[in-house]
Amino acid sequence: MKKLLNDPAQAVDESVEGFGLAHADLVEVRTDPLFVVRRQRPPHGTVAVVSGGGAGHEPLHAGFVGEGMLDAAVPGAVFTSPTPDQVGAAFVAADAGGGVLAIVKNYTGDVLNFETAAELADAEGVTVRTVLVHDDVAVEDSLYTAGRRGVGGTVMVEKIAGAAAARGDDLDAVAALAERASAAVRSMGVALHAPTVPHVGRPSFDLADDEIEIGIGIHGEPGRHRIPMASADEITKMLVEPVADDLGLANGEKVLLFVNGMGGTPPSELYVVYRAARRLLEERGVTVERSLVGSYVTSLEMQGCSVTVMRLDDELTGLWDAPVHTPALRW
Amino acid sequence: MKKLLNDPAQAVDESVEGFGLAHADLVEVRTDPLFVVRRQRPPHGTVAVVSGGGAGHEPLHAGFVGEGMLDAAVPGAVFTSPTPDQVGAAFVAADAGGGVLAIVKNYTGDVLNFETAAELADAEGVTVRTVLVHDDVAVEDSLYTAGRRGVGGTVMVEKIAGAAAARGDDLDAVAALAERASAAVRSMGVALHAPTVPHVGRPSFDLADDEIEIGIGIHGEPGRHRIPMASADEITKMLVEPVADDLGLANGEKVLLFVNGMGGTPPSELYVVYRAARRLLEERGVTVERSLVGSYVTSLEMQGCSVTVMRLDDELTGLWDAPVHTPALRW
Amino acid sequence: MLDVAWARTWVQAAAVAVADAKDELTELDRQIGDADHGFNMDRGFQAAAAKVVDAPAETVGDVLKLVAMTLMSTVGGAAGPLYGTAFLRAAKVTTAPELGPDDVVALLEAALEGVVARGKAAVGEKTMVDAWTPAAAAAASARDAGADAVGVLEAALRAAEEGAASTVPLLATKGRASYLGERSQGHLDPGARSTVVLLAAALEAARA
Amino acid sequence: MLDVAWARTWVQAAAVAVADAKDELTELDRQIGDADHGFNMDRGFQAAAAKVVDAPAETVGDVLKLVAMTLMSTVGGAAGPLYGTAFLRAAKVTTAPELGPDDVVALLEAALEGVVARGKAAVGEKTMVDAWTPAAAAAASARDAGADAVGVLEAALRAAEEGAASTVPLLATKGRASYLGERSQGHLDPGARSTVVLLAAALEAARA
Ligand SMILES: Nc1ncnc2c1ncn2[C@@H]1O[C@H](COP(=O)(O)OP(=O)(O)O)[C@@H](O)[C@H]1O
Ligand SMILES: Nc1ncnc2c1ncn2[C@@H]1O[C@H](COP(=O)(O)OP(=O)(O)O)[C@@H](O)[C@H]1O
Ligand SMILES: [Mg+2]
Ligand SMILES: [Mg+2]
Ligand SMILES: [Mg+2]
Ligand SMILES: [Mg+2]
Repeated sequence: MKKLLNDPAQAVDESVEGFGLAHADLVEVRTDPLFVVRRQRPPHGTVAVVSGGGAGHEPLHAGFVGEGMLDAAVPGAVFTSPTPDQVGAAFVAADAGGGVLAIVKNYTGDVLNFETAAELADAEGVTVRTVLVHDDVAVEDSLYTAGRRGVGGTVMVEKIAGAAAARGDDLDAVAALAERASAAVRSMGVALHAPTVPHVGRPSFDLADDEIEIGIGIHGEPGRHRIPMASADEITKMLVEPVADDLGLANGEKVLLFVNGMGGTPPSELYVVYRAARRLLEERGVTVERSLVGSYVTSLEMQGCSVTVMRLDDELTGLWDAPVHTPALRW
Repeated sequence: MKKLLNDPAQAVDESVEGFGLAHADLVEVRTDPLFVVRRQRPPHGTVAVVSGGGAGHEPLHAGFVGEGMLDAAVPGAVFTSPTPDQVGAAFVAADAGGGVLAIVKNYTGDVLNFETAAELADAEGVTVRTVLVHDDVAVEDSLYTAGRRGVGGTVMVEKIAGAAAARGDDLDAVAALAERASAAVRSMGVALHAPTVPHVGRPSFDLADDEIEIGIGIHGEPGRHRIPMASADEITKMLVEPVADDLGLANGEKVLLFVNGMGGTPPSELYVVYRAARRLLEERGVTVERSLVGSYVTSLEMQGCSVTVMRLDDELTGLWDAPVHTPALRW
Repeated sequence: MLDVAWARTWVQAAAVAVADAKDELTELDRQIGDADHGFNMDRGFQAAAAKVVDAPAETVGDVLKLVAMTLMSTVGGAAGPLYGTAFLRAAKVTTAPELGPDDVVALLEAALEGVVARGKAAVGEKTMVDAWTPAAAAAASARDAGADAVGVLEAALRAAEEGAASTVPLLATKGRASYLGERSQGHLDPGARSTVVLLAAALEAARA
Repeated sequence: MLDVAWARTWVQAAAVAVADAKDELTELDRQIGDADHGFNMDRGFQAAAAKVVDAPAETVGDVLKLVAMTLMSTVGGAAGPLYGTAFLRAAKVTTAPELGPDDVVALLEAALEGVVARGKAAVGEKTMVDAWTPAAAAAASARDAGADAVGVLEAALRAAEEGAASTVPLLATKGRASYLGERSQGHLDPGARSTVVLLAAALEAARA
């Protein structure tokens, strides 16, 4: 394993410290416990939008702290959800008197730690509402799983919620819009090469030189099935079809298309996938109204990508288009 | 080799097509010959800023086409400079009556092809001035080399030139500022793992599991020397010191610090390097006034990074801060 | 004698045992999870051991509460709140100066309840519940059969080991392993294994 | 007979030979460059061969000019303008219906001048100049010694081969290999090698 790190046990702290130094105009890094909070506080009474999760998915979440998106983000250890004291402290620090909307990716660890944190914040008089992101169609949503994982669609839910909060919506309204975004978004991913967790030192799963893994998550969890290497067009089809089917996309609908890199995949390949995904959607009579292409929800240096599709309506489109000024997303 | 591609021979065309679809609000992709041009033409008389080079460095250069940066970009085959007819056509298309500033990374191929293209454009009445970027201190700048390569600093030169053109400077002035930026910027890079050129199918150079290569370029050229794997702090020192020494940075100076990912390195690691680089500069009494952290000048999926430092003065800082609206850089 | 000194020794022994098992737990989690369980547990128990060394504590419960709070704020992941709640609940029922057979049963039952309250898993879902449930049941049987406190712990450990082993063929329906569907079968659950490591440390401390 | 038919055959033979040498050239370039020389040359000569097949051409020069323009617009990299200029200059001196010994020498000298005019490299800098220079010199000597056109080509090829081989120990001071400093030593220059491939195809076409 070769990585640009010092002591693996310090990697998250050092990385977040560097992030704070590089983006000191937008964010403030607090330590003991560790979290990232907006430097420019929103007007009193504004709903604070807070998210977090294991490290290793950068720029998610800290890269989205700023105007029009997150008010605070809480990084855990690599692929390990943060602890309740961290999350609770972020809730309290971010609250501007309008309550907190917590956006939680649906993993047992995140759910349990955020749940406990909400209890801590409540004890300090801070109201917390939670919205789960569970957009990964690779996981069957049934009694037999912990439910679908939250993956790429998290960016959309955080952007929509942040825009709603920034325009002054109250906690119920922000939560309702976040829920609506969450319900409208689906994703599916593929890995060409697994990530290596620093303290583990070997890839999280083993793939042969001619194999790829379809339906992977973002924590180095193995996927649903393994197939021989295929062309970008074929692979994209395996990602887009289950997403479009699950959303039930019909002729004439409008969507946002997000092709996300997993950390070790260069932009050139993401645009090849984007081209293929766009063709597949257009063949269904679906119009791609908004696009995002880049590595926004990564899994360390995993090679691969995910395709996320969000069904758009005028309100969601407007909130997506609303100004955002964060280290990783800006318009 | 596993990549998200269809036919390797079509990879650049397909990727640029996808790029054009995803960013149709900002750019237009022309084919036969292939180049990318701004959709929104600048006012008549504005200097057009054009760059280009081999593909595989995305988002460089096409990702910087838009308001306040490049007017056109010309992608060649992977790691192969574009041909004079492509470049010449881009010059002619981009010209808005104010002449063209060509920003050329200093490689024999780019220099020769752009030179020929300038002759072609001249024959069509378009004036072309050329500024070379040669910021890579890993290469000795002597009679015994083709001169220093252009690497990460290209982003700075393109941004400065684009901002000067956008505010209405004439060709001489834009060229002079681009030269000034080019003279003020230095870079050095490291590879942990070499890139694989699609049609080659194996890594461009071979590194053992415990070796890294210092002083690499962005085309899979081997670097200057090979050393055992080291910590991020140690590696960063090997990049920052030659850059700072070559610039002759003195106590009290102000700089822009750019930590660039090579395509396969996740943001978390780049921020660890940024933190170390910033400390090293501060130990010299140098103030980091502006920062950029991300994968902007890549080498396919190479793992590693480069550190770029630009000496700032008020005018360069102002031009860096000027508005930019491109697919890859926006503020 | 299962008193406050035992509890302190338990925590130190657990820290050593978890450190020894770190790579094993991580490897189990690599196979059906995200390769962090060993690190999460190790981070938590090193912190707990450091805290417990010179923190004031009069009862077993005081020590377990300290462990609970430390795990909660250092472990993260699923295991953090699960073990944190388990130790918190166990702390509440271990306020006697010395634990008898009944108290050991109560400790294990409370821990199990804590895990189930937080994680909502039942037996057979391939989680640590598959180790805690038989452990608590076997402890009660041993107590009923007249075992002393250490004997009760012994019975619990043996049952936890069997319970952990029973997770191998199971299809996971809770936690991260559930994403794998049928591919989760054939692997030992990491949390069930760490439960065994913790109970073994408790017994070792009792015999020391 | 080195006439326009020969020139057409040369281009077809060169396309085949470059395709055969593609991996070899790329591997040479991988060692001291950026692993694209074989692909660049192959892309260019496939295009040139396709163009030349049915394009009108009356002289060798007409064919070489077509090749020059095609290489210029398809090869890219350093080799594109260098070979493009070489063929363009060679085209200007090959307007006779059939090339005699003098014309072959003129062709080679013009090509060399074109490469030097564009690339500004001298002998010993580990570039294609190290193959073209001895080729042109040997051609002139052979002509002076009374060789016929094919004999002149033969001499040029042999000298180019030796010139290419002579690049192995050299330290590169031009082109991409110069970035390597001393590590460029011990490798054959890819452009020198492709020069040999092209001259070999010319001779093969002359004998066909
Ligand atoms: N709902 C649940 N109820 C009980 N135990 C659970 C539950 N979900 C997960 N676990 C336990 O947690 C263990 C995983 O812990 P860990 O790897 O530290 O957390 P994460 O899964 O968040 O990475 C599993 O092996 C399992 O025993
Ligand atoms: N200045 C120069 N003069 C003559 N030949 C050169 C010069 N620079 C490079 N070359 C030749 O070009 C060859 C490399 O061509 P190619 O790989 O296609 O281009 P690039 O270096 O741009 O990738 C070298 O092997 C060398 O023979
Ligand atoms: Mg985890
Ligand atoms: Mg090249
Ligand atoms: Mg885990
Ligand atoms: Mg080359």
